[in-house]
Amino acid sequence: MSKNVLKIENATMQFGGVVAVDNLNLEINEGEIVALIGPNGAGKTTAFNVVTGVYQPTNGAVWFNGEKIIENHPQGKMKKLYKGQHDGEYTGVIAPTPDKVTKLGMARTFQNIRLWKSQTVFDNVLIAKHCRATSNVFSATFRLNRKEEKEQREHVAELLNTVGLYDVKDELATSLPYGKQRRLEIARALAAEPSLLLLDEPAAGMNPQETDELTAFIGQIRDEFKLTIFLIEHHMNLVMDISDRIYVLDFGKLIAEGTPAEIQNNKRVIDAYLGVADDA
Amino acid sequence: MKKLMAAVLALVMALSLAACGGKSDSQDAQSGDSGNKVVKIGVFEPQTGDNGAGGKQEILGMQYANYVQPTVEIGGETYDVKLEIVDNRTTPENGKSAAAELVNRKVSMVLGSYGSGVSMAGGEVFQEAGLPALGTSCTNPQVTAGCDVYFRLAFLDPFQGTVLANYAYKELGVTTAYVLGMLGSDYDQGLVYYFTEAFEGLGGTVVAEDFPEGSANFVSYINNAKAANAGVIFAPVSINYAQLIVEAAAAQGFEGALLGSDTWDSNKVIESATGKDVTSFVTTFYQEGGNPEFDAGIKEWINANPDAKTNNGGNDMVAAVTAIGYDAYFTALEALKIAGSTDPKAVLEALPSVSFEGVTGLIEFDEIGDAKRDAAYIKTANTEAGVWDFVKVQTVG
Amino acid sequence: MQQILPYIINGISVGGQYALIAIGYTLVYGILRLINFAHGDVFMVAGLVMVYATTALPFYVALPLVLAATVLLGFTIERVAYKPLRTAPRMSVMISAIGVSYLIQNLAFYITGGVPQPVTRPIPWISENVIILGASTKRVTLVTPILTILLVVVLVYLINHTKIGMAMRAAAKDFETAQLMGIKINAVISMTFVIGSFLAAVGSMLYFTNYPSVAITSGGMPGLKAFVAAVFGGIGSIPGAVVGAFIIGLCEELIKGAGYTTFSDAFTFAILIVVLCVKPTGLFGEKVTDKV
Amino acid sequence: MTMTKKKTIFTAAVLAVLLAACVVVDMLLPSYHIAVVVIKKATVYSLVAVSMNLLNGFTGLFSLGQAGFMLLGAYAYAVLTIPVDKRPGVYQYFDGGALKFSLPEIFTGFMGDTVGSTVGMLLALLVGGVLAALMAYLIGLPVLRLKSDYLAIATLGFAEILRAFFQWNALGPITNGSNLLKSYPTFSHATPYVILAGLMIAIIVLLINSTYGRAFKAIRDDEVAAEAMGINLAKHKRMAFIISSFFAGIGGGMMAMYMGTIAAAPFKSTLTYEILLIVVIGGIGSITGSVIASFLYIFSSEWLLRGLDSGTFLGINAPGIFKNGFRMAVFSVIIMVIVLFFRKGIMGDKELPDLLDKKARKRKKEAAGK
Repeated sequence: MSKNVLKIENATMQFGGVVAVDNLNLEINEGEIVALIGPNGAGKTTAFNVVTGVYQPTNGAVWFNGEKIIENHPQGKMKKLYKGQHDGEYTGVIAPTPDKVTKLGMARTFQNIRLWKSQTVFDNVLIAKHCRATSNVFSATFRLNRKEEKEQREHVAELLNTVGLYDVKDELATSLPYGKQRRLEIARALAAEPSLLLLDEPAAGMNPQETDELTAFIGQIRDEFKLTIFLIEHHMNLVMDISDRIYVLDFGKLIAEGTPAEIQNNKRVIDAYLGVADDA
Repeated sequence: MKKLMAAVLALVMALSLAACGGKSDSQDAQSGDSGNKVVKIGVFEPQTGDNGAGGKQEILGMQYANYVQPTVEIGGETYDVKLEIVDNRTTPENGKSAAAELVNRKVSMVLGSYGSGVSMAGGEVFQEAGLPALGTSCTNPQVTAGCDVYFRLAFLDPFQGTVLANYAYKELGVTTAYVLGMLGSDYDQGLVYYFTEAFEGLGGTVVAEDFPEGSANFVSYINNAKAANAGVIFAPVSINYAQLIVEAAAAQGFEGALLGSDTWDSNKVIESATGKDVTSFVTTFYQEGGNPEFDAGIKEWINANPDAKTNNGGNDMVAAVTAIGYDAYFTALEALKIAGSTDPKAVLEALPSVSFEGVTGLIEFDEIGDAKRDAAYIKTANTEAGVWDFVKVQTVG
Repeated sequence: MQQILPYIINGISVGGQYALIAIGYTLVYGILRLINFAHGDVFMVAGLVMVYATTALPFYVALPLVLAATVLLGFTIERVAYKPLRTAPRMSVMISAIGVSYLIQNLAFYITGGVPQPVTRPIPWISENVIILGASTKRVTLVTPILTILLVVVLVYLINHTKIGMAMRAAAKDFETAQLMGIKINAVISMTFVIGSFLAAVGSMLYFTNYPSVAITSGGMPGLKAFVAAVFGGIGSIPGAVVGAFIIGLCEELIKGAGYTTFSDAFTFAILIVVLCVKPTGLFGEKVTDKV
Repeated sequence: MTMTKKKTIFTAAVLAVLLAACVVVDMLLPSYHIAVVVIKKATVYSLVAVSMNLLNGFTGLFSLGQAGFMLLGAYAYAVLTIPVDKRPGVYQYFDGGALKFSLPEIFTGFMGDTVGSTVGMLLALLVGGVLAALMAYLIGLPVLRLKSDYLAIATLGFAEILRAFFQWNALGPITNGSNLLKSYPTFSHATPYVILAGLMIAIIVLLINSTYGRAFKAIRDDEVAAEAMGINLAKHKRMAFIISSFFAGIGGGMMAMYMGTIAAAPFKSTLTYEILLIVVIGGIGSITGSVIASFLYIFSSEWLLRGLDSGTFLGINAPGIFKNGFRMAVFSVIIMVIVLFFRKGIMGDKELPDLLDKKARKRKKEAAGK
C-alpha cells in the first residue's frame, strides 16, 4: 500500500502513578483519514500531545515519515514508578519541542479553540506561516524580505479563499461565529504546510448541520492539500463518514482498531461506550 | 469612556499650563510688596530623601538670614531679596531638572546644596546657564574643581578626612579603624578614601566596608568592627544611617568611639545617642556658642515659628549646616553688592572678591572657588544632656 | 565560636523578622498566585503608624492600634486594588500591586515629608540591652524568633483545625472548584490579607524596635527578601516560608560577617535566581502543571 | 490600499510637525530651559518605555529588569566618552581610571570635531546597547524559562545584583565605584535626542510589524498555540528579550547623556516601576501610547505640576496641602485609577495611524472588550 506517515510505537505516558496512555501502537498511512475515539478521559488528547511534542512520553517512540522523531525511556524517579510495558527496550532520548515537530510537517488544532485573540483572521493564518519563513530578524525588520512576505500574504489569501473565510479576513478572529473559528483554526494549521494534520475534536460543540459541513470540509482539504489526517472526535456520524480506519482507546489502552464497519460491531467498543455491569 | 478620559487629561494639561503661565507672570514682575525691586536667590537643597533633614536645616539658616536682612543695596537701589526654593530630592537624577527649574525662575545666584553628588549634577546646568552657585555643605573637591561657576563655603573631603584621621590616631591613640560608607554614595566613599589615605599614612590600619542603600540592620557591621579590634568606627554617612549606626553600636556594646563627618552634626543623631553608652566625635563647621548673638537670634526665630521648628527636628538646637546656610545668604548679598547688578554674569565676576566675617569664620575664596578654611571644630556627643560638647579646633598637621 | 556567635544570633533574629513578612507573601501567593508587591509597604506603614502612635499614646493603646491599622490597610488594599481585577489577566493584577506599592510610598512620602522618621519612644523591655554568652544585644533580638515560632504554630493550628483555615487550604488547592463548592472566596481572600497584614505588623514592631528609623523605602528590601525567603521555602507553604526566612537571614548576616558586605543584598537575589532556575518549587513547594 | 497610503501620509505628517516643533523650540530657547530639559527627558523615557512595551506588551514577558540594562548602557556610554584629560578628575580615587582613551576623541582625530565626536558618541551608545544585549542573552538562558511573575522577580533581582557590581570598589578603575561619572560629552539641544530616539522607536515599530513581531504577539496571545504553530518559544522569547534590552541599553546611554552625571544609584527597581507604569498609562501594546504617556508623565511631573509641591497651584495658595510629595501622591492616585478603571490606558492597543481608521478602531475596541 502507500507509505507509512505516522507510527506510534509502544508509547506509554505516565503522570506520577497514573498511566494515561498505556503501550499505544498505531500507524497511519499516506492519504488516510484515521480517527482516534474513546470515552472521555481515555487518553486521546494525551496521545495527541505525545505525538506533537507537548508531552514527552514516559516510554516508547514516535516515527514520522520513516524517521524516529520522539523517543524516551523511564528516567529518574520514573524508573521506580514505571508501570508500563517494554521497559528497557528504549535507550535513546529524542524530545523535540512542539515547534520542531510542526516544522517537520505536522500541524494540529485544539479541543478548546486556541486562536490568537487580538489578531485578525488574516493575521492568525499569516503568523502560522512564520515557521516557514527563511528571513532572519534583521532582514525582516528592515524589510529586506519583501518578496517572501508578499508570497506569504498571497498564499494566506489563497488559503482563506479555499476555506471560505476571505470575506472576513479583517475581522478579529474571536468575533467569528463558533463554526468559523473552528474552520479558521484548521486554516491556520494548514498554513504551516503540514503533510499530517491532527484535529482534536473539530466538531465539538457543533450542531448537526455544522457537523455535516465540517465533514465535507475535511474531505475537501484532504484532497486539495494532499493531506493525511489524524483526528479525535466524539461525533460518530462524522467519524464513520470520513474515517478510513478507526482506533479505539479506553483507560489509556487500545481496545480495537479497524474500519468503521468493524468498529461499529466490536463488542469491546460497545461495552466501553455503554459500560458493562460488573456482575454480568 | 475613552473620550471622557482624553478630555479630562487635556483639561488637566490646559489648567496646569495656565497655572504655570499665571505663576511665572507674577514672578517676572520686578517689584515686590514694598514697592522695591526684587532680586531672586535660588535655593538648591534637598528637602526629601536621605539628606532631606539636613537640607531643611540648611534652608532654615538662609530663611533666618533673609528674615534678618530682607533687603540689599545693589547699585544704589534697594532690592527685596526673594528666596526661590526648589527640592532636588537628594539624588543627582532629580538635581538636573531642579537646577533647570531655578534657571527658569531667573535667579541671580544659587545657594546649595547639601550633598556633593546632587551639586555636581546641578553644576552642569548652572555652568551651561552661566549662573553662579555657592555650595554650602557639599565637600567633594570635584564640585568646584570641575565647574567654573561653583564656589563653596564648606571645607573639603581631603581636609575633613585628614582631620578626623589625625584626631583618631593622635588624640584618641587608635591604630585600627573600621570605616563604613554607603554603597553608591560619593560623599561617603570620598571621605572614606581620604580618611583611609591619611590614617594609613600615619601608620594605622583600616578595615573598610560598605553597606547597600536602604540598609537598616547595622548589627553585623558593628560586630565586624569588634572582630577587627577597631578602636574607632568612622562612618561618614547621612543622618538616617548615622542614627541607626549609633543605635546598633550601643546595642552591641561597641567600646570604641564613633567618628562622624559634618553630616552627623544634627540634633537627630544626638537624640539617638542620648541615654546610650556610646562615644562619638564629629567634625563640623560651627559650634553652637561660637557666635552668641546669632545663636540667640535664630533660636528665638525658630521657637516663634512652628514650621521652622518642625524642619529643625523639633527643637532649637543650632546645626552647623544652619550656620553655613546663614553665611551663604550673606555671601550672596556681599557678591550682589560688589557686582552692583542682579545679572548672574556680574555676580559671578564679583564672587571671588568677596571677603567678610561670617558666623563660621572669615569667608574668602581661593582660585578654585573653595572657601579658605584651615580648621574644623570637633564635637562630642554628650549622651546625658543630649547636646554636642565642644572638644577642640583641629587643624591639619 | 565566640566570634561567630553574634552573627548567628543576629541572623536568627533577622530571619524571624523576614518570616513574619514572608508568611503574608506565601499565603496570598498560595491562593491568588499574586506577588503582593505592596506587602513590604504595608510593613513600612505599620512602622510609621507605630512611630506616630507611640509618641502620642501610651503603649497599651498604641500597639493594638498599630495592629488594627495595618490589618485594615491590608484588607482595604485587597478590596480596592485586587478584588475588581479577579478575572483580569495576571499581569494586570501584578501591575495593580506595583501601583499600590507606588501609591503607599508616595503617600507616606507626602505625610512624612520624605524624611526618615526615627522611633523616639521604642517599646520598653524588648528594646533594652542584654548580654548573652558575652555578646551584647537588644532583647528584641532574642524575642523575635521565639515570638515568630509561636505565631507560626498558632497560624498552622488555625489553618489545619478551623473552618476558615480549611477554606483557605481548599482555595489554595483549586480556586475555582472551591468557589463552586460554596466557599465564600472573597471572605477567604480577605482573611488571608488580614492574617498576612497582622503578622507584618508584628514583624514591623519588632523590626523597627531593633532598627529604630522608618524611611518610606524601609519596606522595600525586607519585603523583597521575605519574598525570596517564601520562594526559597516553596511558595504557598507556611513552614517553607519560615524555614526559608531563617536560612536567608542567617546567610545574609554570615555573608556580612565574612566581609562581603558589598554584596549582602545582591547575594539574596542570587539565591533567588538559583532557586528559581534549579528548583522553582523551593524546599517544600508543590509542583503545579499547566494543562493544555 | 488607499487607506494604507492615507495612514502613512498622516503618520509622516504628524511626525514631521512634531520634529519641526522640536527644532523651533531648540532655536528659540536656551538648552538649559526647562522645556528643553523635559523634552529630552521625555524622549529618553519614550524609548525606554517602548523597549519595555516590546517585551511586556507585545511578547507578554513580564520582565522587570529594565533598570539593569539601562545601567549597563549608561555606564558604557559614560566610560567610553569621558575626555582623556578629564579622567584624572573624574576617577579621583582610582588614579584616573583604567581606560585611557575616549571614543569621541579618537574619531575627532580624523573626522573633524563635530562629526568625529558625534560618531564617537553614537558608537558609545551602540556599545552600550550591545553590552546590554549580551547581558540579556546570558541572563535569558536560565531566566526566560520561568513563568510570568517568577520571571518578573528574577529579572528584578538580576538588576539589583548588577547595580551592586557597578558600585563595587574593585571595579572602580572602570566604573568609578560609588562615585559619579561626569564631564562626558552630551547633546545640549533636544533635537538630536528626538531624532535618535525616533529612529530607534521606528526600528522597533518595523520589527513589531514584521513576521517576527507577529510571532511575538502570537506568543503573548497564546503560548501553547504559538508553539504548536511552529514558533520556537525559547528562541523568540530570547530574541525579544535581547532586542528589548538592546534598546533599553541605548536608552540608558541617552539617559546618561541627558543627566550629565551618572551613578548606579538611580537605576533601582523604582525606575523600572516608573517606566512600567508609564507603559500602563499609555496602553500595554501601543507604541504611540507609550510615547504619549512618557511625554505626559515627564512634562507634568517635572514641569507643569511642580506647583503641587511648592505651595501654589492654579493660583490657589495652600502651603499646608501643596507641600513636598503632593505631586507624586496625586500621580499615584491617577495611576491607580487608570490601572483599576481604565485598564486599556490612553491608547489601548491602537497606534497613531489607527486614529484615522474608524473600522480598525471599532475592531480593536471589540477586542479590548473581550
